[in-house]
Amino acid sequence: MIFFRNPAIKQMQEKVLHTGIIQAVSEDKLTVTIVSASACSSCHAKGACLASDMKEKEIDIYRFDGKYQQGQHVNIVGQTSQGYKAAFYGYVLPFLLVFATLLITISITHSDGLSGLLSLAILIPYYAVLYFFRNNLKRSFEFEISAIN
Amino acid sequence: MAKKESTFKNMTIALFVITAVAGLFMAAVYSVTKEPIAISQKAKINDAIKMVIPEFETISDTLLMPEDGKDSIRIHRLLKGTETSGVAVETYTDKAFSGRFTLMVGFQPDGAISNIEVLEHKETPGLGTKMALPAFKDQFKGLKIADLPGEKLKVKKDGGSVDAITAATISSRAFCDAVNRAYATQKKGEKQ
Amino acid sequence: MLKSFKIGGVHPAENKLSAQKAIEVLPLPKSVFIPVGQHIGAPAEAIVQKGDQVKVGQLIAKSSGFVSANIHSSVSGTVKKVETGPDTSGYPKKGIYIDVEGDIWDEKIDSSPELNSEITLDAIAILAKIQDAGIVGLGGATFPTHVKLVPPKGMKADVLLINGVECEPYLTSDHRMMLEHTEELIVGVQLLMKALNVTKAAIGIENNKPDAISKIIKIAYAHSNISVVPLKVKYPQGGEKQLIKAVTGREISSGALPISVGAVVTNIATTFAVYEAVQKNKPLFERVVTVTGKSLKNPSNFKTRIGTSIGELIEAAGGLPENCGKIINGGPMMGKAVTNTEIPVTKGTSGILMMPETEAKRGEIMPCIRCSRCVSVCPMGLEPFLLMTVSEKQIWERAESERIMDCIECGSCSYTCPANRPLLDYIRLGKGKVGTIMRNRKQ
Amino acid sequence: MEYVIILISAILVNNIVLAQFLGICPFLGVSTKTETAIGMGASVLFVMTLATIVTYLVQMYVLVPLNLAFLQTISFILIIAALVQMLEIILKKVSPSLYQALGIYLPLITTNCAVLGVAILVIKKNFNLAESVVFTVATALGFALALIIFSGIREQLALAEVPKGMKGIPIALVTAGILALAFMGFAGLV
Amino acid sequence: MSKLFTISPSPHIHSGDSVNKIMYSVILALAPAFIWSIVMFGLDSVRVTLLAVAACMAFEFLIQKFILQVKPQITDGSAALTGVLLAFNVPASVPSWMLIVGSLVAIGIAKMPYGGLGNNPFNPALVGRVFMLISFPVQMTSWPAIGTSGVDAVTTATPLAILKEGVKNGQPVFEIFKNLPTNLDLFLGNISGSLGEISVAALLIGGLFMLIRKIITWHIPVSVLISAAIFSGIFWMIDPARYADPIFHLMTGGLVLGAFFMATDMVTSPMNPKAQIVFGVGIGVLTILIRVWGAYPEGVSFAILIMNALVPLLNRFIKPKRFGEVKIQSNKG
Amino acid sequence: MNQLNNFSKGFLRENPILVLLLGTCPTLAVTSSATNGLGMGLATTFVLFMSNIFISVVKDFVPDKVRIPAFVVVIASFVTIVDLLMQAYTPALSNQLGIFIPLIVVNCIVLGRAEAFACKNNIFSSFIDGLGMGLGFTMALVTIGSIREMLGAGSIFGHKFIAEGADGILVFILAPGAFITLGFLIAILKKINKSS
Amino acid sequence: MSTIIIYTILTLSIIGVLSAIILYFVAQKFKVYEDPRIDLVEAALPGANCGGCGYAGCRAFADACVGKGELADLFCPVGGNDTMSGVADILGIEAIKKDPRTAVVRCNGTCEHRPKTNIFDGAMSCAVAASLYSGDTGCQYGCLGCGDCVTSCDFDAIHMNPETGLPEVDDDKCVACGACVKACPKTLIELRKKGPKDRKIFVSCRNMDKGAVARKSCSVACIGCNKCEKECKYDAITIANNLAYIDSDKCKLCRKCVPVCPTNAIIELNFPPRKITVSDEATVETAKPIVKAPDQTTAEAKAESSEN
Ligand SMILES: Cc1cc2nc3c(=O)[nH]c(=O)nc-3n(C[C@H](O)[C@H](O)[C@H](O)COP(=O)(O)O)c2cc1C
Ligand SMILES: Cc1cc2nc3c(=O)[nH]c(=O)nc-3n(C[C@H](O)[C@H](O)[C@H](O)COP(=O)(O)O)c2cc1C
Ligand SMILES: Cc1cc2nc3c(=O)[nH]c(=O)nc-3n(C[C@H](O)[C@H](O)[C@H](O)COP(=O)(O)O)c2cc1C
Ligand SMILES: Cc1cc2nc3c(=O)[nH]c(=O)nc-3n(C[C@H](O)[C@H](O)[C@H](O)CO)c2cc1C
Ligand code: SF4
Ligand code: SF4
Ligand code: SF4
Ligand code: SF4
Ligand code: FES
Repeated sequence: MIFFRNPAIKQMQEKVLHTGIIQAVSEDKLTVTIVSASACSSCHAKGACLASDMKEKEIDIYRFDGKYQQGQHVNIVGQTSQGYKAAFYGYVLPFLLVFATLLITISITHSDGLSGLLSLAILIPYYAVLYFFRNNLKRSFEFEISAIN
Repeated sequence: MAKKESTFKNMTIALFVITAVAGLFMAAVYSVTKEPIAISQKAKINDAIKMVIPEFETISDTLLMPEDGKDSIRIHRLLKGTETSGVAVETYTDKAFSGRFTLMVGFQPDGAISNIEVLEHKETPGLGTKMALPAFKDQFKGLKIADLPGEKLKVKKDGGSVDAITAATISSRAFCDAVNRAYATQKKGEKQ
Repeated sequence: MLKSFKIGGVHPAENKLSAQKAIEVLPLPKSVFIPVGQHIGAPAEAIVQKGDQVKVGQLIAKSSGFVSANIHSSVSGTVKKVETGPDTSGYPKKGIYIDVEGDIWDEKIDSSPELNSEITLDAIAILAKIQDAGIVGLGGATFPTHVKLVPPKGMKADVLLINGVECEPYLTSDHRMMLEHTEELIVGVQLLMKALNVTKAAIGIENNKPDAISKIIKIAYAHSNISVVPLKVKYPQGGEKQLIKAVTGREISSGALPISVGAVVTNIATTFAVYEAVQKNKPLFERVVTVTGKSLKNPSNFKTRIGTSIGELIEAAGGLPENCGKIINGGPMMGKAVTNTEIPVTKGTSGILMMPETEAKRGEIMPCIRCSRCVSVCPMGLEPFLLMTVSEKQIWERAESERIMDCIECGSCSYTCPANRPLLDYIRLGKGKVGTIMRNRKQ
Repeated sequence: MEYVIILISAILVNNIVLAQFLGICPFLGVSTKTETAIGMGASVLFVMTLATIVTYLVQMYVLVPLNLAFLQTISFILIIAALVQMLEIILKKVSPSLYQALGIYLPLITTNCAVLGVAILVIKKNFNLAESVVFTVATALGFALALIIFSGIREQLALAEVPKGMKGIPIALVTAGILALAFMGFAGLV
Repeated sequence: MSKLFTISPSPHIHSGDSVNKIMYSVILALAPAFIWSIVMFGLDSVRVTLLAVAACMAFEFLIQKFILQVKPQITDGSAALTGVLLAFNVPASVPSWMLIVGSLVAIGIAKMPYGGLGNNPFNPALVGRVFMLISFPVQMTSWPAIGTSGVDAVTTATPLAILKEGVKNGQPVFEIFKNLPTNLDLFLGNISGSLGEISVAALLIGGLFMLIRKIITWHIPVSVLISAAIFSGIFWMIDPARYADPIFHLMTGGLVLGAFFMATDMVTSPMNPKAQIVFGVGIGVLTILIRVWGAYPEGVSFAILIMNALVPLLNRFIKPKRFGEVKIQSNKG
Repeated sequence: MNQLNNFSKGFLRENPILVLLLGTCPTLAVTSSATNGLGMGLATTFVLFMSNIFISVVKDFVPDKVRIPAFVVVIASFVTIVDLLMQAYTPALSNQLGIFIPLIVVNCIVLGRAEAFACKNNIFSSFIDGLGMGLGFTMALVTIGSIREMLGAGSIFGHKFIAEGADGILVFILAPGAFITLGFLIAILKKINKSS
Repeated sequence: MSTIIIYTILTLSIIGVLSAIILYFVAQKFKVYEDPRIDLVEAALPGANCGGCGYAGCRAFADACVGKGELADLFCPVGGNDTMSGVADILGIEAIKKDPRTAVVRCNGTCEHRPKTNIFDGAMSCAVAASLYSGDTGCQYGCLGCGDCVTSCDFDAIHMNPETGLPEVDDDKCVACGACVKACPKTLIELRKKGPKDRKIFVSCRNMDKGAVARKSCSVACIGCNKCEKECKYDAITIANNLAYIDSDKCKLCRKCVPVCPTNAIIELNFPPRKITVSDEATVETAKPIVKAPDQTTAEAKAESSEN
């Protein structure tokens, strides 16, 4: 992983922008809805295609300087490194758990059915742990917000 | 008909009905096609057998482990009435240019090769694929491996009699290897 | 191994044609045009009017802001008009026209040739003199020197570097200055050290000027705190960041000023001007200009009054060569091409270079073959080909994240590119745009 | 050793995109930014693995015993679709912030033909569960590899002087073709 | 104002280097190998080389003129160079029409659709070559025996093909080596193979010429050769009966041609030394991997193409050292 | 006129493969010969056609919110039916097309048409639309298949037109040829569509 | 047989209903309601994605059209009124008609009218040239001729005329997206009302120098002499900074101002040739060709006569 230690990378596109609309404003947080689109949404035929799912997601923003109102269009700015972290906790880590469990249980039980179920079941404790640490996670995924013009 | 409202009940019913109807359709088609599919799947093997041993009425199958090789080999003994009309052996080789290829080798009751059919392979188009052409495989017709030195087919390069395909000696050699394996295994089977 | 900066650099043919020509004094012109904006920062405000009589060294335009500098008359005579006149940029620029009548100097100026090595003033007084004399960096950037000598709050200089590198091909004015005014320079260095309150000074000189090096070493011998550092002949050894790296080993980080590593750099000619201003009370109204070019009859170094048109310099050096295709104000790597010979010599004019027609035109532009030569010669470790592309395609965020603002516009990349790509042209454009964007963002 | 062969085969020799032609849409669609390609690779890895395990179990313990193997297509597609959606719900409940972060950085994962294709392929190949999963993982890694390599090339092409007619999808396809040509060099590695 | 001066932004001087000079120098550097190929394969080598050059230049001209409708730029020498290198990568006996197809692929698929010189991510000559190899395997793997030419030339196998075949056949390496040329023959090029790859000596002369003229830097060729040597050396030390020694690997096949002339193609290689070394190591390792384990006896072309594909990522993640990146502790009082 | 337009739009203007770029995977995978292209095209047309009709029949009966799952079930059923029929009666073709038959389920055209057209229009229009789109798809597959087969194998629909024993330019029937052919075809069509 | 059918229906229904319920809940929770009219509007737009409307692309514009519910400040310059009325139909609201516009280049400093004072040899880019210096002629306001406007045009509507060295707009292709206006560092390009039959009258000059200076550098410079302003009955002409400007919304295309200009700086486009009337001698002399660059000899004659 020598690549990723290069400071030049951080210097490069370290920010990601995503546009959204402010849904609700409260004292300590803003709720912004963003539209998350699927991989195919870049395709120009999405009108004809259903795989191009779009979902509305609500993002909570804790770091902001006053003066935002409901309905305003805003940019949500996140660090690239947070993106990798999210992908890691969201996909890579649970994958490794499932994969490891499967290989271990298969070599012990030799039963496909049992080990299959067990490896799926390992996700339950994983998500439980995630749930337990959800406040820690919240701190590591903080986004900034900036108004669009 | 007016558009149904999206109440939970409506939805469940609609889905249930649709899946049921779909299931009904599919099950119907499945029942109709079940026979033909089975037949056509069988036909695939039978066709291959027919290519190598044209005349037979019944088949009796055995699975045998070859002396050298990872997987077992299926041997179809073919009977016409009570008479043996030949043996068709589904053989393979791992010495091919890329991956494994499988052959169906037919032996006449006297041990001569009647014909060979290539079943599956991953050889390079234009090179290894030429082994399926008559120009190459017809040279095996009528050969009795038992008469060959060491009871083995070999390409000319290795001192044998088989003309290799131009620029595809490896495939040719592997082809011989598969046939040799078929012969050895079915001989072993006869003894049992 | 000679000291040098480490990344990149090129070595164009040196062509120092006038290196052996002693500095001559250019005859007084008939009239001069002295622009009021000869420095980085706000132009000065003219304080004379049509018809006013002025003397040599008299203040004629006053500094108009924090980053600005005084302008003094370089001749004596009558102010003809205060109007726009020719400029290197082609756009008319405001300035003061003066018809020359005699050569009457302001009384305060000590015009005797004797060396005055006695330093009597304290730092504040020295700075004041420098400011009054309208001294700006003569190494090219024309940044007002008194501003540079006062470090921002919280920073402190600990070493003074004198830039005697003169790495531009053709130019020899600093070289001659070092040979002919060595003693004065050393006094100038001491003055600057005092003004900055530093105890160390180093004079960096490229190794292709051995005579200057040995002469300065001889004289600086008496001063243990002034060292002379011969440097490898490599362009842009004279770039501020490169010089600091070569002499002190310190590397200025992206976007920072030299003072962030405790260094202040001034040019040889600036140092000499400081000497004259402080010890002789002489404002900056003349400078040494190299007039050179391969087909020029008589490449020379002239002591020239500011405001003289470059045409007169060229005449004095033997006239405009037949085959001249391009006239450059400055050196061939960083100088500006000029459209005509009417433009005046300003404080920043270190040389006038005439290129023959055969060399005036650039080669045919080819597609970038990604040979990476521009990358390997860039002294800032940038990727010029990429910077050019993103500037051309106007992807300013990418230009910023690829550090376009770090480019020192040395031109090494364009010089080397085998495909003749106008790398620096576009990078400069990009720098302008990105700079504006960054400034807007700050507000 | 078997597993190593499956791995090499599915990543290099029979790369899912370049040799098997599955998942071309996301391959062409999400490959314009390297970071997104990396993230997308990770999500496909997880989703494919889960989908394979679930469909494998359904096939072996429901469809086959009931003699309903012909319902493979319809049940797999429904199961996979539901699975992906369920993951979202769970994640949203369990860790809203993580869920939000994924929403910002990554496109949604959808049931593309690669996920369904792999689920069907492992059944076709008569793999046992361990082999199926190893195969799926390798396939997903192959997908990620192709996607990431490709995103790099396309980032570069975005700055190149591609002729108007070839811009976009055509040049991407030609590039994929040459990449497939290069990957043919791995033939016989297994 | 009689005289009009030229105005341009600085700098006003130029090193004098040009794309044409670079390209023609590389062609010149290939001359020793070309002469050697004439010695070995006779006029066939002239036919193949001239035809490939002519075809590449013609296709480039036609595409630029009629399809892209831009000013044709064929005199820059890059198409000619692609032609020469394509020719150097095929057997001398290859039929002319196949060579024309190969040239069309090199120029019409691998180069011009990307916008021509400087924009193509893959090495055009190698795309052409690999395309031909896969499309016409018979003709592309029958090498005329030394000294024969014409239609009924006797074909032989290259040392690598003999090795591969022997290993597949289960023979131990030292057994196979009895049929192989000596190291001296390999070095001089007294073997069969593709047109330009046979003589290591001739290629080294050209490579040195390019290094001295600073057309290429040492990073890529050296890292390719050293990594290939080390990687094959590891195999050889594990089991000398199954794997050939590193010297053999270095001197056979297209490794030297690839390392000096094809991997160094600036358009398709990384832009800074660190990345170039990673690139070179990748090529060396992949080459040996394909030679030892893959189906193909030779893997240089594939290895280079695969690494070409990684170049944008290398460029992106491995940046040159920037001035001011490492913070030297500052003396802020 | 309108129906004619419904029918013909799938051929060039809104060709699902060459213009809308839908269903790229089967397009690349099954077009190594014209015959395979035709087979796949017809199978897809059948599914498209049947599901379009079926959906336009049931559209009013299905509540909006379960529309998509319901459509998926319908489409998957028709796919299964086609699959079974092909296995039974054209086993060789079914073998050639392999898993791409079940994958018709995820082909965007089918669901896309259901969602964008059939669930809004009457039976007859849906019938025409399904047929047109399907035939456009088939046409494109056959075109690509023919080009690849002609270049790669020197034959068309299995009829060899070069000397027996001679080969074409093999790459074209292999994976790289699929990508390259489609790439150039799309570029050409873009040009034609633009200039007309 | 019947067991198969029963199992099929059972299994399928269970799987189907279960997954469908999951899908349903998710859909209900997350699904974005996208107004289907957005798609329709997008389809009605030209799809040029040029940004001429001020939005990021056609889709964004469609979004805005549907979102705002009125079309007051929304206009697609490419599609023009036809497209906008189409959009209005879809949304069931009133379209707002705008006068179509096209771009004009307000400089007539051809090689003949404006002698070169130096040769530019930098990167072929007006932006680069403009940031370097004033230009290769005496006029610091005039066209640099490197064609940034040409490259900026997505519609192939603006081209360099190799003879004059000036860009020319093809009225039929120009959609008034404004890209060239933004691209020109000298702000020479203006979007002007298209006028009946594309007829336009405008001052083709941006020189703000005093008359004499302007005249020296360019023979067709506007010298700010006020003659046209006096001539115009509709108050369409204003003079500021030594430069006349004709407001295209006020101009009635009467062509009266054209002949009075002593330097031929006012250009008329796409008018039929003037009838030669004896009464108006000036007109005879300045009978202007329909093409933009006025006849060389005429211009020179004019210039001479006014100098005397
Ligand atoms: C692209 C390519 C594909 C090849 N495919 C095969 C093949 O399918 N079968 C085979 O025996 N040899 C194949 N070979 C050739 C072998 O590597 C080896 O050169 C050949 O078997 C040498 O045997 P010969 O003595 O028949 O020329 C191929 C070679 C290349 C370059
Ligand atoms: C590429 C480059 C080359 C330079 N070369 C020289 C040089 O040779 N001599 C010099 O005195 N200044 C040179 N400078 C200017 C110095 O960086 C620096 O501005 C100057 O020495 C500061 O002194 P001043 O303020 O007295 O001019 C160069 C600048 C750059 C960007
Ligand atoms: C780790 C990671 C880093 C990313 N970095 C960037 C980035 O620097 N800039 C960016 O535009 N997108 C970046 N993305 C991708 C965007 O988040 C992704 O393209 C977005 O969700 C899709 O929105 P779009 O439709 O606007 O492209 C990154 C994704 C990941 C997983
Ligand atoms: C050192 C060097 C090596 C080159 N090697 C190749 C090559 O292997 N194949 C090729 O087609 N062109 C080669 N070229 C020529 C040129 O860079 C190539 O045609 C471009 O890739 C076309 O854009 C080479 C050029 C240089 C300077
Ligand atoms: S001009 Fe800028 S980019 Fe070019 S070499 Fe110099 S510092 Fe680097
Ligand atoms: S030196 Fe020129 S050709 Fe080489 S990489 Fe830089 S810009 Fe490209
Ligand atoms: S009109 Fe403006 S952009 Fe166009 S060529 Fe002239 S100066 Fe350049
Ligand atoms: S004076 Fe007017 S017409 Fe002449 S060049 Fe300048 S702007 Fe153009
Ligand atoms: S058809 Fe779209 S991913 Fe396969």
